[in-house]
Amino acid sequence: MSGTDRDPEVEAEADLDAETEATAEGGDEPLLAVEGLRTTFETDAGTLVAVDGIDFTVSEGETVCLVGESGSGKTVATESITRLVDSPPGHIEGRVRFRGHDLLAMDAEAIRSVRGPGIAHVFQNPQDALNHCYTVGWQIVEAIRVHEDVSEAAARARAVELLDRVGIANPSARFDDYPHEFSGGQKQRVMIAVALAGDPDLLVADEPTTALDVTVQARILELLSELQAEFGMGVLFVTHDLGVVAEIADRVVVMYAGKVMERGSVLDVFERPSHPYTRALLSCLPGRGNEVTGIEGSLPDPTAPPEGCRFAPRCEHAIGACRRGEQPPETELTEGHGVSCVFYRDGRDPSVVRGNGNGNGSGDGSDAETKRRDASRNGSRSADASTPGTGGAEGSDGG
Amino acid sequence: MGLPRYVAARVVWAAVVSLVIVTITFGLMAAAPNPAVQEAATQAALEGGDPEEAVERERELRGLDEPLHVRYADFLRGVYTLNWGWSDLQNRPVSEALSEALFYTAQYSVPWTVLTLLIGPLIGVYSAANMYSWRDHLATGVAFFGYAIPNFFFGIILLLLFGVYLEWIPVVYNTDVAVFSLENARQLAIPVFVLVTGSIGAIMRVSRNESAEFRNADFMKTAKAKGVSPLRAYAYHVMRPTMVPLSTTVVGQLLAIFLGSSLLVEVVFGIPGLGRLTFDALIAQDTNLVLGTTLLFTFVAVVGNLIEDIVFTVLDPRISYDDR
Amino acid sequence: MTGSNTERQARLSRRRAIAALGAGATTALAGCGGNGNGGGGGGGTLLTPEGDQVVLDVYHNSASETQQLVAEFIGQELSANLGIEVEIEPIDGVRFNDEYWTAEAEGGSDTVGGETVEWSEPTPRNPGPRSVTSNEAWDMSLVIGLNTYPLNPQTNRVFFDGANSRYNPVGYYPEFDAAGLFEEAGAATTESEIASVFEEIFVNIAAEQPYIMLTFTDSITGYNPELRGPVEEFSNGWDFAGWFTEAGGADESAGLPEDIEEPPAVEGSYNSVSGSAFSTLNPLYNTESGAGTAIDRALDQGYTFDENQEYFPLLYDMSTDRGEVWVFEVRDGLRFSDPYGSVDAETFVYLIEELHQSEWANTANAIEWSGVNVEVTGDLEFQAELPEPRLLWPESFDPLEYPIPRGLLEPYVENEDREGLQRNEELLELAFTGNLGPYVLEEWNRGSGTTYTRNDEYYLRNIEEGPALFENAPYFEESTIEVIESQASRLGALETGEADSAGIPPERFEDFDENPDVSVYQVPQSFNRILSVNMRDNGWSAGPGNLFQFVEFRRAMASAIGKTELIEGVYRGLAQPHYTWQPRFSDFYPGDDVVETYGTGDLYGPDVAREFARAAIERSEFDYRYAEE
Amino acid sequence: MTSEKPDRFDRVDWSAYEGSGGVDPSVNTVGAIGTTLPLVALFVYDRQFVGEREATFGAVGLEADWSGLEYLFAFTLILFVWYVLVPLYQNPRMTRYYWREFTRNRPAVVSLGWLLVVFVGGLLGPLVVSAPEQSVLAGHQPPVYLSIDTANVAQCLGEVRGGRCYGTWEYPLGTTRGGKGVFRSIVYGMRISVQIAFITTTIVATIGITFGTVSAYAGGWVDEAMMRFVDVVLSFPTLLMFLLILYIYGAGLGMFIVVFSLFAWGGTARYVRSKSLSVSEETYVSAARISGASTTRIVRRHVVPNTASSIVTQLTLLVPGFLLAEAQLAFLGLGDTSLPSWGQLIAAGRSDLGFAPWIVVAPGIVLFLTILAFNFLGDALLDALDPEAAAEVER
Repeated sequence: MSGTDRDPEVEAEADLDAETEATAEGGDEPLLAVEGLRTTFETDAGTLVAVDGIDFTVSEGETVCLVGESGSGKTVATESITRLVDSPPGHIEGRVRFRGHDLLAMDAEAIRSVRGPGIAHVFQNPQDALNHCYTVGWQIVEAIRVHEDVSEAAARARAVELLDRVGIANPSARFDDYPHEFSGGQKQRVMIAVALAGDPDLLVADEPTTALDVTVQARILELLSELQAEFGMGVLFVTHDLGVVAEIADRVVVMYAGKVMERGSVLDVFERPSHPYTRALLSCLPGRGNEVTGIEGSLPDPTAPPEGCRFAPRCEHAIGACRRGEQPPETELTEGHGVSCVFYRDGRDPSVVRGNGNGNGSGDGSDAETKRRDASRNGSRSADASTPGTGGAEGSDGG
Repeated sequence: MGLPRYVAARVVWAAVVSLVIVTITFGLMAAAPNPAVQEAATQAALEGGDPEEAVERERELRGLDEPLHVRYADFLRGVYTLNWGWSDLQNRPVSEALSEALFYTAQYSVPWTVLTLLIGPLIGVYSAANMYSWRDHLATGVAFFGYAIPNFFFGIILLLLFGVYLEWIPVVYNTDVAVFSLENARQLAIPVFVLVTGSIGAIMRVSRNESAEFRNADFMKTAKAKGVSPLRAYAYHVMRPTMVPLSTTVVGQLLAIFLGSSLLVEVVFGIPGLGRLTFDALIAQDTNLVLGTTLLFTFVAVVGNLIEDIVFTVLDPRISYDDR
Repeated sequence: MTGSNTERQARLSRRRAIAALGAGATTALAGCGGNGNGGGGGGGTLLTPEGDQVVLDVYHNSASETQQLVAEFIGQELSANLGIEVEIEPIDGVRFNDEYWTAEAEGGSDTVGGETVEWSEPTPRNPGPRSVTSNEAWDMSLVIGLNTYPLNPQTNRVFFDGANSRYNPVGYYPEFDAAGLFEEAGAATTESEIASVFEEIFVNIAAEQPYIMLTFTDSITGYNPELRGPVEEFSNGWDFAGWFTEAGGADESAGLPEDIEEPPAVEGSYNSVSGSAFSTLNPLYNTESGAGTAIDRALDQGYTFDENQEYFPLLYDMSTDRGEVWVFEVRDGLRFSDPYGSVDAETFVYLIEELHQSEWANTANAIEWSGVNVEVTGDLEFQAELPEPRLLWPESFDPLEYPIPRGLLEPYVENEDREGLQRNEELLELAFTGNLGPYVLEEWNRGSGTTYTRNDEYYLRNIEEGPALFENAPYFEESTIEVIESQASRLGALETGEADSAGIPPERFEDFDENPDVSVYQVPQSFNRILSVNMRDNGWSAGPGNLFQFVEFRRAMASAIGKTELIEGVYRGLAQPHYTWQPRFSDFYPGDDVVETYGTGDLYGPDVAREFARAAIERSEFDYRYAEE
Repeated sequence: MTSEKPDRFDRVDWSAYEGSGGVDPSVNTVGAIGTTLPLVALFVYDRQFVGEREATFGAVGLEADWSGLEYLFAFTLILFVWYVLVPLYQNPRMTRYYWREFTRNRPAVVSLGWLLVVFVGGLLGPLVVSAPEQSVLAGHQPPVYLSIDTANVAQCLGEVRGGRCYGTWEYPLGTTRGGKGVFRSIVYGMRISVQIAFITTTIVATIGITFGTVSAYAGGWVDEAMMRFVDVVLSFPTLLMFLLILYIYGAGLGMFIVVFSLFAWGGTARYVRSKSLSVSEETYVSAARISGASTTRIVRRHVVPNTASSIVTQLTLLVPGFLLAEAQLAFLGLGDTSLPSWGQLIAAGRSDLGFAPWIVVAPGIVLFLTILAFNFLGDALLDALDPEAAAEVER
């Protein structure tokens, strides 16, 4: 099948091994640490800031969800991690430490050795993410053999095994089928198989279910969490679907217009949503009052972001301080739960943004559990409604 | 429908097209005054004979006294039994004339086609990979230059420069040299170069525009995310899908140049190939040879289109034969 | 038909009258200082009875650049000197022939000089009387390269036989007794008698200008300067076998050395390039001159003419007493390749009787032998009896034959298989030539030419006549003829030394003449360039009454076209003005003193041209006139 | 990258620009018919009342004698003005947008400039520059500042220095063998090229659009048959056919234009068909249909204008092919030698290339630049008008 010259991959793999050792010595550092990540694109209309200095971490085996409206920079952020963003016109700054190594400082070959075995991606549109000219088997085998010097037969066996593992029936027969012969859900399974081919430590799943039928979505999510457990991967999950978040996330990072608005454990965010944006998002969930109208207004122009808080123009609580200077620094409410809003600073009254102080926030753990299931159910439904909107977030990509 | 039936349908259709072309050609030739007859008359008159009689004899000899439908039937029978008759221009069977001409045409056409097919898509994809860089602009410039400069004009200028002034290449095409020899390479270098520059442009542009699309496709991101090197990504993930739309362009482009420019290039460089044979046959109104060359070109075109169709369906796994 | 001496005398005296008129024109021109180039010249435009300017068209071969140039020059001159507007119509030569020169013969009668003439021989090339022609209208056409047969102009008769001519697409009726004179020439029994009759014919043709004579151009050939052998004048390659290269390229005349102390070495290859491909090498059916050259390298013909235009026997020697019975003596020692044996009298007689004189074969030479009675009179001797005496028979090239083995021909003769004969490979590939040619044909590549190797047994080495150089002829190991269509490439090949000889266009003459790598030979030709004017009723599209039908008007045309200017501008001086049907070097050229030189000197210019035109208008019943400005 | 995406040509509902749909013949049609009538009148006058060999405008003292081709050319110019230039003026917003898109491509702007030079030169040049005239003694004069060996010229019009003849300003680009000014010949050749470009384009567009839309709308076996017919047309070896026809009937520029355009519309028809099929799927067409517009009206008002605009590119890329074909035929000696086209000029100079290269090189470069300009223009139009069509058009 593939007649690739494998020698460079062998070397790349050696590098990776060395790094893994180094990481082992590194100690308690998280699997992935993103610090001050800023991704900009040079366009005819000026510099477009897609991601504007965000931080987050993903630990081993943990699931972190990046949440936000379409176009808020989630996808660019994840693609900046392994530098999938084309540069030029894209430009990535900041630090992305993966097992202690700064991915942004690596040379091209080293970063390639991370892609796949280190960090793997699953993209949102399996239709286009698979090359229509090659069989699915070929594409999985390629993912294996790019990094490992294995025989074709062995690679094929492993690919069939992976297909089987991701739930493709009759995998050895379907190995030689072309992507167009698979259904959408099956294609996404194949994509996942491709991602698993390198046995990654971190799986970046970028809205993997948005393009899929509702019933299929649930199964894919199920598969992902099974695999996460089985392979012990960290997962960075991008979605605009809070229902999904509630179902799978350990921790949540809420993004808006390239900035982090709020972060925290899934409980923190769902039970005590602190940023007006988070609250607005949650209120869009069915049964929360705002599902029809959505959030008023639209995302700011990424080439000329507003002063102060990015969300201020759309925020019903915005005051003068919100429209000055930079995005407010994050205020840590509880351990791991941070919010970027002026009302949590300088003695202002956060209850203004939290509504009447009770809201959804004050329930106990069991209550939260209920809510979480609730959200998940509703989420499934709401995802259905959001399907047509897919793809908007990708708009800033091609540059 | 399945591939065999699909191919069979295409072949049948190709035969229909060729029949139409052959019929029209026959009609045109039948309408033309036959110069051999006229010449016989002149000859007879100048030498004191009876021109009328000479015309009669000549017409009879050529079977021109038969009614049109009989001649047409005879002609069709000849065509499809591959009995293409005798060329008066070359005084040998048409098939022999064609095969010899083909021998010379192939000597430059094969390297030209191979080079075009190799270099065109490569530069196109390279150009797309470096889109809007100076390399892309240079490649675009070269493509447009080659496409825009008339082949015959370029040919005579180069022949003058390298043949007459610098004396690097022979001015006279020599049919005696071995096919695989340095001399042959020397005398064919400029014609091949001229043809390649002419044909590469369009192919380059198509592959550039097409691969530009695939370059930004999601599956390229997938490939990148898999850790595939850019070279491999372009070689496999961009080239291959680019081949699909390209395959529909290449044959047409090559055929157009094959039919048009090769004639000019053969005239300029004195290569006794098919193009010149056709031209000479037309000028000399050698009916059999004109029909023979027309048939051959039609055959080449028809087979080319057939190959194009089949390659297209083979290259793009998404196409099923029922769609066409 | 009237055909008497008095008539001829009358014509001649009229000619003298015109000469006087020419002298008068000199005075008229004296103050003019040459002809003006501006439109209108001296005396306005020629108007039709309706008052429009006369507009005529001239057709020329679209493929020839020189023709185009000449046509435009003629347009320029006729406009300036005769007040006629000319439209130039490029047309494919063959098409012109087919559509304009040829028409369905209509037959009928016509009035010539007050007498009714029955159109007895209407043919496609002689389309009918002026009054009943039905084919396309055309005014003038440029014709190049009609052979004028300077050695024996009898052949020209086909053009000048009035109603009975076989080739008279312009509808010309001689006002002198051309038919009678040609007959007289045919019947003449002494060479001086022939000469005087022909001279009379050509004086009259010059006076009547049925075709407007333009030029005889030179053939210019460039050779490898080291080449020895080609003769600068009238070389038809008769001694081609004796050519050789001389390293170092001595400066002396390129002709053959007088005495040879040591025969030159046999070495190298003689490569010539030619512009046109040949379609057959079959000696029986070839009519192309290019192929003739290619055949001649491998197979000699019966005889040739040397550089002094003297008869030189090759395969056979011809002799006669009174021109009626010709005796052919075949040279001893000629033989074909195996298995065909030797060449003898029977070979030629069989060929003539069974092929040339047969109904079925229609060989290229068939017409030459019709009515000739041939007979074997010895092993190596046969004779031919002509229906009427022809003293200049060899000069007409008619009895010129290639020997073809009888054994090869017999099967075709038995089956009367003409097609088979035409396609016979041994004939096409000249595989039977034995010791009969200087070279042996190795390969005929249809697209690119021929290659030959030296014939080690060439019979010419053993003959007694001719230059001493024949002793070891030929002097090249190989020879080739390359067919190259593009002139630029042919010249390039000559310049770079890839070719040893190639034709050169006039405008490059000086260029190559100065080039040390090429020596250039200039050979006057017997092929004329003429402007045909259509004298039939449809040959004057400007209005009623064809002015071309008047001798005066044809003279006006001839006087309006400056020959010196044409030769200088188009041919760069490499041509001779053409006043009658024969070139100056011909034995039958009547001489400058009796031929009117229309278009040069006193007989050139707007005034003289208009004077002739006015004379024509006077004879016309229609009211043509000059607009006086 | 533009975030702003104004209406594209092919998405414009043209009826919106043509008043409220009530007036059926548009301003453009009225204008076109209004200007065509005098032309027809002139044509009739020329045919009926002016002698075969008289100048058309003899009555008003002009020399020009119009042939059928000139009338056709004038007609195509009228169409061009009313259906290309006037709509651009009528829709300034759209025009400005295109212009902005277009000017981003600098080579294309330069190309457009060059084509304008050719166009204006072809239209007005013959009025300003006198026709090249033969003067055999002035043959082979070199261009200004260049020189030629005196051996190669019959007579030197310029200065002679050191055995070399120098060019004069009378013939800025030198002369041909017959003494015609190369510069003037090139100017006159522009007219031929412009005529070829306009007339062929019009014929191809007319047949292609009609055939394509009819095929698309007829559907069924008619559609199938029509498309098979297109297959046949496209399979024709055009050059061969033309050579044949030329040999049998003789061929001038008119025949050339007719034969080549008759074999060139296949691709356009195919493209228009697929385009019309997709346009008729567009919402606004469905809307029009639902609101009761007849099929003819939909085809005329929506489908044709929208497909027409998108084949502009294709036509732009066809023109250089025609110019090239003309030059090729001329080079082979098969063209009409009386035609002052660039190809003829190249053909006329090909045997003099060795010592008088300007006769070939000057028109060769002009031809090259023109073909180049058309390609750059086509490329830019492709980007500006219809990026998706890129692949289709280049087929």
